[in-house]
Amino acid sequence: MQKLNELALEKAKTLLANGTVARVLGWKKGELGYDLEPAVFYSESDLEGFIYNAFSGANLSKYLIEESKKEGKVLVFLKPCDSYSFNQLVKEHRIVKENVYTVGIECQGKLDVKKLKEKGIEIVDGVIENVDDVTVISLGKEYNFVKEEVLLGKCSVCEKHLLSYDEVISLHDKRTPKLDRFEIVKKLEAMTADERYAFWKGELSKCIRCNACRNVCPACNCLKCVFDNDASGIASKANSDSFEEKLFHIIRAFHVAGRCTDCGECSRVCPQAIPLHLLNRKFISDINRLYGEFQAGEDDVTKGPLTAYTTGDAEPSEVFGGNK
Amino acid sequence: MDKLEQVKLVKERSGTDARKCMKCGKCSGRCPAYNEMDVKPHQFVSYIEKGDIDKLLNSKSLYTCLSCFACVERCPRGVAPANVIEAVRQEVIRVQGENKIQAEKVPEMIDETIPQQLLVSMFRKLNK
Amino acid sequence: MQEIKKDYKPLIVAFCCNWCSYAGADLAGSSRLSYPAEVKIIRVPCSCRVNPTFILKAFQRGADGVIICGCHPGDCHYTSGNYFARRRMSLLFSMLDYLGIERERTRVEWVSAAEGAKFSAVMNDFAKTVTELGENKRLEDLRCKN
Amino acid sequence: MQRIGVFVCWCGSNIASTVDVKKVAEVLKAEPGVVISENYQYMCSENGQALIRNAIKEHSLTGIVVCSCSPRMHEATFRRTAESAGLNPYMVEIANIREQCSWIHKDMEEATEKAIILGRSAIAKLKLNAPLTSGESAVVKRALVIGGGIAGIQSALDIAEAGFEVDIVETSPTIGGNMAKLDKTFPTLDCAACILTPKMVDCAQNEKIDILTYSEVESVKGFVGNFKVQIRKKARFVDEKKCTGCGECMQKCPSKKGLNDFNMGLNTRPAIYIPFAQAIPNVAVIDPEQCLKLKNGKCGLCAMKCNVNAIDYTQKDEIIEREYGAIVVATGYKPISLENFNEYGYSQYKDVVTSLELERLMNAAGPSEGHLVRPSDHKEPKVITFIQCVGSRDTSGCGKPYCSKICCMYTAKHAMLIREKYPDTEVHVFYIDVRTPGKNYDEFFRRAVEQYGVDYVKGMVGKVYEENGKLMVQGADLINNEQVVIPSDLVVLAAAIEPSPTVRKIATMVTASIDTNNFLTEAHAKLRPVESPTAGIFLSGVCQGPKDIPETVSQASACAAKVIGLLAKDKLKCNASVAHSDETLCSGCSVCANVCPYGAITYVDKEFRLGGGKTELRRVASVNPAVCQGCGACTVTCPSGAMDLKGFTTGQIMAEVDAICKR
Repeated sequence: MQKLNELALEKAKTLLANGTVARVLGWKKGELGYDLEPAVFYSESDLEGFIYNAFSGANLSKYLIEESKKEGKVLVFLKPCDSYSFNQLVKEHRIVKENVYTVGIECQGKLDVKKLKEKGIEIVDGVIENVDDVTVISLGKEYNFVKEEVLLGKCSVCEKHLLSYDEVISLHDKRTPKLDRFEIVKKLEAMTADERYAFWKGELSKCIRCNACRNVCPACNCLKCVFDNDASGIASKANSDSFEEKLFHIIRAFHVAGRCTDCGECSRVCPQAIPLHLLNRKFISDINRLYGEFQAGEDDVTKGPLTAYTTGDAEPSEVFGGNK
Repeated sequence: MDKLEQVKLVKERSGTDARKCMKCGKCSGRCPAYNEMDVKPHQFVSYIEKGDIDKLLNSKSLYTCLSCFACVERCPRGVAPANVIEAVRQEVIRVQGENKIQAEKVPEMIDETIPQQLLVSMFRKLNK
Repeated sequence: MQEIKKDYKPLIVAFCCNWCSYAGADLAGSSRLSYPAEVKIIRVPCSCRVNPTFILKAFQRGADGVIICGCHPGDCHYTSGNYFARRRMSLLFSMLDYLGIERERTRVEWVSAAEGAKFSAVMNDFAKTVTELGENKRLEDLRCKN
Repeated sequence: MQRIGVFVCWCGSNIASTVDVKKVAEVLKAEPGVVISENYQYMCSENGQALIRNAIKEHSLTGIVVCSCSPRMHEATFRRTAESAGLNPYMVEIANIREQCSWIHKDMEEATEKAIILGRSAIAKLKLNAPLTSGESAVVKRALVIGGGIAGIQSALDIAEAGFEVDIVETSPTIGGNMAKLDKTFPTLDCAACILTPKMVDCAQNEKIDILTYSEVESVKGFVGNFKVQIRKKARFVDEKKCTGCGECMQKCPSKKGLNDFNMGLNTRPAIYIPFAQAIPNVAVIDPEQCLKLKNGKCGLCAMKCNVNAIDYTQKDEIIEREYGAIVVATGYKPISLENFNEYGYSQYKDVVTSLELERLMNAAGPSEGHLVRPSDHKEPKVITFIQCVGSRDTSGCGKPYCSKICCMYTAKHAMLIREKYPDTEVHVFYIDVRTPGKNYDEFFRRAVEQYGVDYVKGMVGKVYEENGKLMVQGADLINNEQVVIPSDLVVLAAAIEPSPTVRKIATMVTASIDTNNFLTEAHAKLRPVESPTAGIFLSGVCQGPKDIPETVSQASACAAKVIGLLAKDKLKCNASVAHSDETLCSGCSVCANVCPYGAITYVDKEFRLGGGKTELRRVASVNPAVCQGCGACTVTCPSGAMDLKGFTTGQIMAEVDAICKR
């Protein structure tokens, strides 16, 4: 997998040098080995900080909203899941597609830092990645894990494949997920209403309204969020009471319903580890069930399920999927 | 029993809303036993609506109605005269506790032209 | 099931589209077909004007039930508004159910301008259902600061 | 600071008997922003309106709340009142305390409390109202009439008479509708053809009228004043301009077994035909299902015979696109199918006919040339029995719950005509009620009984069966309290009428509301009986409800007057309650255009200043206020809340929710 990093770096250098692109959007090394962050690189010397490895989980597509507006082309590396967000943003006219040079890059799932910490790994010196397992080097010691143990939740169920790009860097076939994407949604649906209520009350009451989920979400790309807009009637900076959490998260999920590509960034960045993607996935599962399979971002033209209808759609009284 | 109570009971038991009747008489126009009846099908509906139950309790129509339900079938307003008749009949049988047909008399009543079903239905209808 | 206070009266917000359901409510009125005073109607041009935030806000402010009424599918004054509303409300209600909020507290009904009797019947039934559910504890709990 | 006036109406005792109007006025006076609160017996009366006008001027009000009847009733009235006192008409809110309060609640305390809450909610909304101005749109000076029966014909003639162009679209090959099939008309007994055909000719000769027969409305887009309509002109395989209507082709056509629709299928017609002698246009049409040439390419006799080369087997359907300012729906009716009424033997016995079939049997231009004979053996019937209310007033699900209105009169007419022409014929009529309100109507019916000796039997028929070549009509005679059986030669069923089956499709196209019986709904049963609630759509004839010819013609003319009133305007005020996009919030994501049914939303690149002399080109939504109808679908689909609906803003509705939910 180390090879991918080299190829990506090589590609970035070449395209910068021959003037195809003016800058590169990628991941930058952090202090602790696992804390990579999205960054823009303007020159070969800048690119020294570039890295693509098992910690490059961040979805770069949202940064293109700003980057694609600027002079000259931008090179972006897109993992399979990122590319769905990219398409969706192109569909919504938020990215100037002509200004972007897309390079699809192989991804066998990224690691969840929270899970590593649970296993006692605080500092990462290096990582050796294979398709089905991974070895993390920490303070001179090697730890080997089966992927399922340490993958980000979003990666362990990822079925996304590489869409069309200007170029592709890929060496292996993508691993097939061993878990069902909707398993937990189904489990929740099978609970009684009381159990579900207790579950969500427990989860959502952890919310500190840091807005990380909103800030990272590629579908949350409004110029000004309704929660920041006094005229919306629901503006709030913090949760004044615990209902607000629900209001915030339901509305956020509703606003991205039919547009959410299930990239899972919301849950990845949540400092309180709230499984926010389960809200989005509920909408996705309902949409698939009621209106036919739909994957947002699969292309950049198809109308979303909430801006379309058929005359024979199910009635709201008959749509409940779960237990009572 | 109180008369009013009895009327209410018959109305309830018949499950029919006599007020829906628009007095067209189609039930009586259709009835195959019309000529055998002293109180006609449409009058059952009319009397029960007016609360005049005595005429119905003493009517011989209770035993001449064939329960063929032609009146119910064809009523344009969804009223069911035969159900009223049946409800009154129940009332009479319950009050008097006397069977209007005896099993031993059946053989002599058998007639080639009468369908077997009719006898069975009559037996069910006129006995407790 | 929680215990219901003796003289408990729920608070019900009904969003009615101007062309069919609001007119249906008017017809219920002119036909003197009563329904509980707890039902308060908010007029919107079309069921597709009903934003999920209105519904959540109503619950947050203390409503015990929210009902959305629109023209029958196919009869929308604006051709397609109720079709969009139908999808939106389907997903929203399913989500509320997923969060463990009683599904009987929300409802969509199609009531035409000619269906005064239906309007009254629907409101009576909905008010009865919500009364039986009792106070909106699930959301009231959430409203309490602790 | 807002200065709000509250005006509580008693509506005589309609509101005041269940709502303590004085208390409502008093309590609402204490609401912040309210400077005056009055109550009055009839706010909508001249005095009531004067009270409002004076208060607006005297207290310099910035907005008013009227607690009264439904806004659907008097919102427009009070807006005009406000406007005449110098207030923007959209600074008016109505609290509906009659239909949605006093009329449905009995308890005074409860109703008063609710009225106060509804008042508060209106005040809360009003505080966020903004003065609105409506845009203007031009009016296309042309009307479309859908349906070419007497209703459509009369509306079209009246509209054309006023100088406006009008198109009649008719599905069948000729105009004339059901009335053209009738023999005589009540209560004067003049012949239908004598009064209808001159009108049909007038239509054909009027330069302002374009008749499109054998055509159907395919789609309707747009809005009042600016409808865009696609009309499918079905292939008739005959060039309308060339055909002279000589009828030679009909003589020669070898395929003569088609059922003659015009004669209610009582006889046959050739594959190429002119429906009847006075058809307008008097042009042949080929039935493609029946024509040998079109079916298997072998024949072509009519083309050979035609002197003017009018036959064109290659003709295709043609789509015509036209623009109209107003649309008249005049789609008429048809008798119901009698499959649910087997007891009358309609499907079993040839001599059980419907009244419309009898019209053809008695019509001089009908299959028996006006000689009344029974269909089975062409013999003169000696005993004729009529059965009324076949499928009318039927709530059992077999028929229609309403009274078809015309049957009592036409049955009396039939009975009378038969007794007049064939005095030795015995005529019986089974009836439930005889309903003959109208000028000279009851007199007409009594003449049938008193002068012509028609036997009216109060009661319904239970069944019709055949015995010894006679149709035995068994029914109840409720007056004599006996069951009667009348051996008859001909039985005539007064079948209920129902709206034409095309009406539902048309209603959907023009977004007009329709009731459970498929009759189009009028904007107001008493005050706006010829208009649909959808602006620019007008109702003429039976499509709105059962009615006879005199009534249909009156309504058709009333409808025309409304159309003329609309077309006479050069500009129409548009709906002021339109969507509007806040460009500072809009990110141009384009979801809103996906849900707009009118295509009112477009996207433009607009330059925005970023500060520091920098600018940015951004894609933003822009709403065309002349096209937007104000449904609000876009406002909910917009994630950023940039799109809002004037008059029903998110803030306003939220304020109403707040006011209602405040405990």
